[in-house]
Amino acid sequence: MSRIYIFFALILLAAIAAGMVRILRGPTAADRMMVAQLFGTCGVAILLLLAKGLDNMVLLDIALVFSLLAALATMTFVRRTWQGNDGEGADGYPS
Amino acid sequence: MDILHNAGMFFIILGLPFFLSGTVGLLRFPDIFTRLHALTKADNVGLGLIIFGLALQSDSWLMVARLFLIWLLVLIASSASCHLVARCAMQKKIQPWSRP
Amino acid sequence: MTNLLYSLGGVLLFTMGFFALIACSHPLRKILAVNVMSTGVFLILVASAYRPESAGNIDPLPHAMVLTGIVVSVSVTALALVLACRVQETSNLAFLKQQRNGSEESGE
Amino acid sequence: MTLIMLFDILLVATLLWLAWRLLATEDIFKAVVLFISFGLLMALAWVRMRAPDVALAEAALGAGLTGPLFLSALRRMERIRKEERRVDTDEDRDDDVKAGNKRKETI
Repeated sequence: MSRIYIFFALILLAAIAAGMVRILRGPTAADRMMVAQLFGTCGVAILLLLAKGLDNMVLLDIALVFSLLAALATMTFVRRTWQGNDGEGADGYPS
Repeated sequence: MDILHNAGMFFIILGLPFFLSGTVGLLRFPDIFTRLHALTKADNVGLGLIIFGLALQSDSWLMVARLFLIWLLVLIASSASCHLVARCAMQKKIQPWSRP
Repeated sequence: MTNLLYSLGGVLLFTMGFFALIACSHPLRKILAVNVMSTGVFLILVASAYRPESAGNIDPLPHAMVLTGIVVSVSVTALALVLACRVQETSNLAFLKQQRNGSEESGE
Repeated sequence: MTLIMLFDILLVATLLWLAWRLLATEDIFKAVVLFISFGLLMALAWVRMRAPDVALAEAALGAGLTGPLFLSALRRMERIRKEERRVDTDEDRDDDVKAGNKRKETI
């Protein structure tokens, strides 16, 4: 019965792998950064399903850390990289 | 017990299309605000459904509390970062997409 | 089998990082390449300790080493980033001075 | 058995593709974002290797700390390069170089 959880985790991993195309294609810098946020949410879901499927409840703590730190990266990006770069390059490219 | 297990499985299966539609929206939508909308809302609803299903299947109340704590943290974090990105995009005068 | 798969992944990661360390010129890219290399080494170490669920407990020594290695690699990365910024700043000034001297000479 | 094998193969393939793209793209910011994603996926790989302690450290340090460090360093280097460009296009070049020297001394 635990195989079905691993199957769901596999589907979510495929969703992550498909979402990575946006990093390569995204026109602005924020589009690329949003994929990291998608990784955070999908990674939490994968970890929860694996915790059920592999019967290892330590993974819930890793999910907690995941959810915190993916948002931290996005916030650092907005505050330090994207905002207030002297108004040059409205698309946010670090050109 | 069996009914709870089946109901939990139903909610988990219900949650998966939200994740898939979030990814499809991220890939297909035309500008940054719509992509942000697809990503944040759809994924959080999907995660909530999966967590609800797993909580129905778990055997102790401590586990349920931990699961909902994770969901609360993800909700706070993703709404805060979504708001930051959208506000910064507005300040940078990125035009929202409109039907041509 | 899982063992072998992840070890192969680690070897390929190390190779890619090493190639990029030699081939690329941007300092940030070099630091990224060193990080990828260290991740490959960690992957090989942990994969060498892996055993399937039925075979009992895992040898914890490689895990402890990898844990220490991750912390050390993060601090080394921070130091390298500061040094890269400093190098660019200094070389920038040197470039400007040289350019100024060059333009004065050509002006004369 | 085969299903978890498929999971492993997809995970390793994604990791390798991510590493290749992050070492081969032109844009350095894109490489940093790919590196953050790489760290998050690496935590999943540690989970699969039955090393949850390493996964915790990787998620906290590898993805959560290294990514912001790279972003800050990237911005600092961009600012330095922008100063160079501004000085480059300026007519009175001597003042800026003097200011740069003074800043170097204060550091």
